[in-house]
Amino acid sequence: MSRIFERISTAVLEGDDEESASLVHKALDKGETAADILNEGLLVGMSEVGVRFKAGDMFVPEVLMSADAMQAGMRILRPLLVAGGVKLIGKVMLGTVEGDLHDIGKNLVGMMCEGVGFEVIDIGFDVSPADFVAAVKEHQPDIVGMSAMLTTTMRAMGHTIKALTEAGLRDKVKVIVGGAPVDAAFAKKIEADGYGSNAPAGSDLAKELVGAA
Amino acid sequence: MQVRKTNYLVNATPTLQVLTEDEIEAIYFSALRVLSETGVRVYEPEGVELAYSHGAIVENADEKSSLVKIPSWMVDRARATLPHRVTVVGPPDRNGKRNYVMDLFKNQIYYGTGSDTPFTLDPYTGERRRATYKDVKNFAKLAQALPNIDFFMSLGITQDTAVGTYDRWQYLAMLEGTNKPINITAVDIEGLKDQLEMAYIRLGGKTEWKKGPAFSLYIEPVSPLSHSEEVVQKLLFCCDNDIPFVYTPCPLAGATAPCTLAGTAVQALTESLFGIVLSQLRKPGAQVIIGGLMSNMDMKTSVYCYGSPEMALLSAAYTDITKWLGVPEYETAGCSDTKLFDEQALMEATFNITTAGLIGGNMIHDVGYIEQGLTSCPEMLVASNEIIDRVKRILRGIPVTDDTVALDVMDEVGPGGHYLAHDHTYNRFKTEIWRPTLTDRRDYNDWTKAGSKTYQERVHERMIELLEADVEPLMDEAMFKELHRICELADERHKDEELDVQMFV
Amino acid sequence: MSDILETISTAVIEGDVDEMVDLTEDALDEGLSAQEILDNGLMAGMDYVGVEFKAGNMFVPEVLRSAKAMQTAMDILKPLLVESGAPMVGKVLLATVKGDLHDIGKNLVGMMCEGAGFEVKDIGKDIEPEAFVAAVKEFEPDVVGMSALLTTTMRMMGHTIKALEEAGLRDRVKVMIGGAPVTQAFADEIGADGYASNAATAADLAKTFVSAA
Amino acid sequence: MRTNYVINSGVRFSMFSQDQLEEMFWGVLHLLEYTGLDVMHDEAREILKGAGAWVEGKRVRLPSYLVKKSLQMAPRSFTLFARDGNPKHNIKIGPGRAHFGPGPTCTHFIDPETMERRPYTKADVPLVAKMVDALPNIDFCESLGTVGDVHYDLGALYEFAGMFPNTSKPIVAWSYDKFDSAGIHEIAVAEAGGQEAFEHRPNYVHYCEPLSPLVSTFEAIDKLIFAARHRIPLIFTPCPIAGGTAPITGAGIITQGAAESWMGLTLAQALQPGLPFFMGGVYSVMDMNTMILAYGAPELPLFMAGLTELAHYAGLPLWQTGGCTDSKTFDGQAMIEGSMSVFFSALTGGDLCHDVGYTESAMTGSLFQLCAMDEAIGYARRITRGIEVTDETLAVDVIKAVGPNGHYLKQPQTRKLFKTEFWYPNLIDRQDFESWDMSGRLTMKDRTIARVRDILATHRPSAVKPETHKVIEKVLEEAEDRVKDKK
Repeated sequence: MSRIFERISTAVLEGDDEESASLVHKALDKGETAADILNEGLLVGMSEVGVRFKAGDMFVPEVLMSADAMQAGMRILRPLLVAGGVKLIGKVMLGTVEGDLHDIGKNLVGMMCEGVGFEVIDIGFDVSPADFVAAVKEHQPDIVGMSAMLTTTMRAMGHTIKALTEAGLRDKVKVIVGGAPVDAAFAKKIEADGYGSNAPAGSDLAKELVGAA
Repeated sequence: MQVRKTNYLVNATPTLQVLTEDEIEAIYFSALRVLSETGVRVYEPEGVELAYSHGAIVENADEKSSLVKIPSWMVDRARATLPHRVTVVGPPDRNGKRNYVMDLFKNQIYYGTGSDTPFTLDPYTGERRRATYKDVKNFAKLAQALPNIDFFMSLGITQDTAVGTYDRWQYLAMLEGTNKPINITAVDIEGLKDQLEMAYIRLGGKTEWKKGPAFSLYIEPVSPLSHSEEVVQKLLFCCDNDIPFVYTPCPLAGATAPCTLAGTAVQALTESLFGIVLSQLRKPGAQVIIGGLMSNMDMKTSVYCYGSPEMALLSAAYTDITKWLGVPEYETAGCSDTKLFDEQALMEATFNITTAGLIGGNMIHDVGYIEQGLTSCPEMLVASNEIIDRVKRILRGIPVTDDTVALDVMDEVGPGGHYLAHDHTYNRFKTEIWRPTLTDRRDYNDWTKAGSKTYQERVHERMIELLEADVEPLMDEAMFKELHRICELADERHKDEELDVQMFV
Repeated sequence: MSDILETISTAVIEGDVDEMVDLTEDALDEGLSAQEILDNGLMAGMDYVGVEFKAGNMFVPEVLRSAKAMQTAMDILKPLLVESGAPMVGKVLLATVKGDLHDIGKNLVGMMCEGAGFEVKDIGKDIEPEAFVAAVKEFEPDVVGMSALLTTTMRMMGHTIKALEEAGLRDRVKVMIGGAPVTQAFADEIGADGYASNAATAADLAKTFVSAA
Repeated sequence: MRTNYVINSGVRFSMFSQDQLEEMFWGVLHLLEYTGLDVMHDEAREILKGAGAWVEGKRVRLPSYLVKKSLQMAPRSFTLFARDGNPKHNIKIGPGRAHFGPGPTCTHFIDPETMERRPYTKADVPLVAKMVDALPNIDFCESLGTVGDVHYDLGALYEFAGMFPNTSKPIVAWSYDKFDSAGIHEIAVAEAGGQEAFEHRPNYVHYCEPLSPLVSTFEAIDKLIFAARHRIPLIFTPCPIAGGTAPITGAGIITQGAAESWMGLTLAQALQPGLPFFMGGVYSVMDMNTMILAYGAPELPLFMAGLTELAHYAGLPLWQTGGCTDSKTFDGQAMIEGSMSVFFSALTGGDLCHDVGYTESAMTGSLFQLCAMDEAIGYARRITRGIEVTDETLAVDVIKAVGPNGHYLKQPQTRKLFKTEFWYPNLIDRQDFESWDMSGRLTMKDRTIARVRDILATHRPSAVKPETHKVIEKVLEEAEDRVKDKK
């Protein structure tokens, strides 16, 4: 493996976004392809981050710094990858459902998804089913992630899925759900495609659903 | 002659202080800065208008919300009418007596349960599952039987009743099990109205409510600095209807609040102060209790810690602040991050129950919580009752008098003697020595002979015993039917909502 | 049961030391025999105390008070019982062994034994094997109880038993031992007749010794 | 800038007012002056008499000026040193600092492999020392048991010989008599590099226990004299039982126990002015039903907290008690009782808190209890550290930067402080339910067992000097020789 890739993955691991961006530029100058930089540099770093986090050796703020470093590189690479016809891992759209203002969990999932290479669109909190539908039409995500903190607002997840079905969009996206009162049984009941019990589980699930796991 | 002591200060109990008055002031004035310079976001036009018309600055309005900045003088004015004491009185027993009074003011402690966990551990199988009406009733029955549980909150969301109306059913389940003061939750204003009507019926009229409200309402603004439509509506309704309410944000240090504990306290206070200002504008003298649930995000697992030392410490610090402010405090204790009733549950509960008792937090809730507040555990409630009892022994302190210093007794017994048969011992052993109920102090032989039961096993047995005990119904059939009718009518109104009924079972 | 006996047993249970002399005299005046008063008044009360204590409803200071009440009556009854030739429950000799000044446990055993109707001779603490032998000769107890709180002084129990053997007294007494570091295994090893893990069991053990004898 | 204000460094806990402390202090002096103690040691009575005490037979009464003079001579602040010079293992005794360690003399031990309760043996000593050496919140070492498989007279010596090479944290040495004490001292001095070096940097503390009520036993005094003459920091710690060997009231037991300690103090200071001296020790109640000395009773932390304040009022460091339980097994009761007592120890800043790891009312030592209490101490220390209030921590600017509905996860302040502001547990589990479920549904007991076994398998304490090993062998040989004729 090229030395530059190792340095990129180290920059990601250390959460150094400036270093990561400048190394990506340097790699491109050296003639490395965007796809190689992504796969052998950035993603290698992030997968080590994932391993360390799960082992309890890295902490949330550090993971988020790494995700930032990854994104700093991705911002440079994304246009090149698109131009080169390389298929990106995918797009995740996230929102907290109608009636619910709690969005720290959703924010975390977003950052974790960015960390594994997704493009993330966050449509905020207190999002009505109709707004979800409109946003899916606009952004055409691969994954729709919904979050709810209350049992009373949980049901809005069901309503949103129903709205997607009625708009004929349900087949075009995978729907994942999460939040304190949610569990796998509920996800199944409202016919979501998956449930994540915490933020890393959410991003793992997203990867799995786009076939990148 | 025996002269009585004069000019002599006594620590009547052990004392604990997290923050000095100077530190409290530093936090308070910081909160005033945040409230006036950063402001809070309010999602209820009536609340925005109320604040605006009394001097608040309103900016950055969008279709849903406005940024409201409160000048410090408005806080000073609100504090002038803010009650220092709030009282909640449980419903009457069969003889018409309202025995359980929660009198909340500086340094008074009352322990109670937490509310609305989606899950519960089944009392018989220990399996984690969605909570039901029966569970809430069971928990209320346990709380009723446990002498150190002073108020009740629904240890479980009733999820075998309709989602849109669960709060009425939950209140009914609670009323079936206990006549201790209750801290309710409400789905929305309609749910709150229904529950208030139920309370009037249970008490025998609105006048009884005025003599002493039978419940308080739990209201939770969202951190950071956000006050939703429903939250503000509930607050205004409570002011209008003499309902005491708990205005308690749940900031999470490092995630929805600053990583520093002092910063988290500043933000929480800002959020609570907004509730205080709004309530006193709506109705001077409106009864507010502020909290409360402040903790840190565990940066390894990203969970909201309910058992961390930071939670206990922040709660205690906030109690110092509320004492200075002169407003009753909604403390937190008796809870853990464990997933089952194990050693961890009891270690964490011991620390937070002790801290809350020492600091003198008023309405100490969440007894019975495990798993970051997502699951209720009946054994945890029963065990905490005994831990609270232990702490109360310590809180009685060490009186220093001629009688307790006992120089004469020591002289009488002398070197090498003993005190077992002395009157000084005989007359005091029942009050001086705490007597356990679940704790085992037998020697190894006797303990082995009795089956080598662990603490958890003994607690489980005791819990089942309490659960299966025959008790008189707390209200007569007619009243129960009347209350039941309100719940049914609510269901009737919501019957067309999708995914509402039988959502989980 | 006659009223006066019931009153006596209640007074024992309540530890009413002050009343005991009057009550005992009254009972004798009524023509009851010392034996009757002992069996159906005092012992009936103490039996109840024993049951309640084991059930956790009575406490050490109360039991001691009851034992004291019983002893107060016994001071009157004893000469009469001796006169009538009625057999006493038995005699217990107690001491803490040489080198050990801890005697709270032994004191407790003594008071519990008194409560069970024994005549108790406490020869104190730091007692040499030779002093034990002398006391056994003088007092002629049925049961000898030894206590030690330290592992270093425990072995003095063995030495004392040996001294009793050498003096030819071992067969005339039952030896029971106790104290924090003592175990049944140790009791077996040094040839004691029994081991008690606490004061209440010690009194029970002493009773089984004399009833078996 | 803000001026003229007061902050708390750590939380503030207090049992008594100054008036109450003063009253109790004079109560102790009164007891020593009027009732006095029986001192069962001829030489000690002579020394005390020479210092100004009134002696009448065995009874010794101390005029209060003498006790006050002795209190003044004893230091409040000093350092106990790690034998290997590791500064992290030093213990700085002084205001506001609580330290923790195990206790001595349990007859039984929980076998780390089988989890069975069995007699404590020589082979267990190094295990205890290793655990102490590895656990971050355990500061000093005791053996957690009485060695049962060596000659009765030599248990204490074998304990020290087993502990000393296996931890560099300061040791508290218990002994039967002055012969043990001499052997122990020889080992410690060898490692320190001579008596004078030892006096400058003492690496162990000597422990003696008088008898309640109000008796200074021969052995306790004999050992005290040895320690004082060799300038070994000293713990003089009675174990009064409220309602049994002491008054049932808190103020009464504290007064009596303090008098018992201060008789030792007066003697020690008469022999060796300025000798570091800890008063102690285990103050609890007798359970009036089971008749045990309750190591898990709430009165224990209560009495100990009161005693700590009295000690500090008098200017002495305290030998505290905590982390112990009446439970017979590793269960919730053990956690409740142990956690509560270490918490109060930490709150009062009682200087050396011992008996961490005791179960079954001090009858059985347990590494599992010790390990779990290490967690509880960590927890307690986070609480007692309190909340730092400064312009930076008040974070008004950070709150402003984040604003309503934002989050703090990426704030530079969060990144800078999240490791120090929050405590991270070793045994407490904070996973969400699904993660916990998938990782094997372990209880805290399971995790504690795993941690104990992991430490025993992997931890390597620093070594003692090679010559110290030789001294240890020599001391043990000589001791065996001394007792070989005794049965």
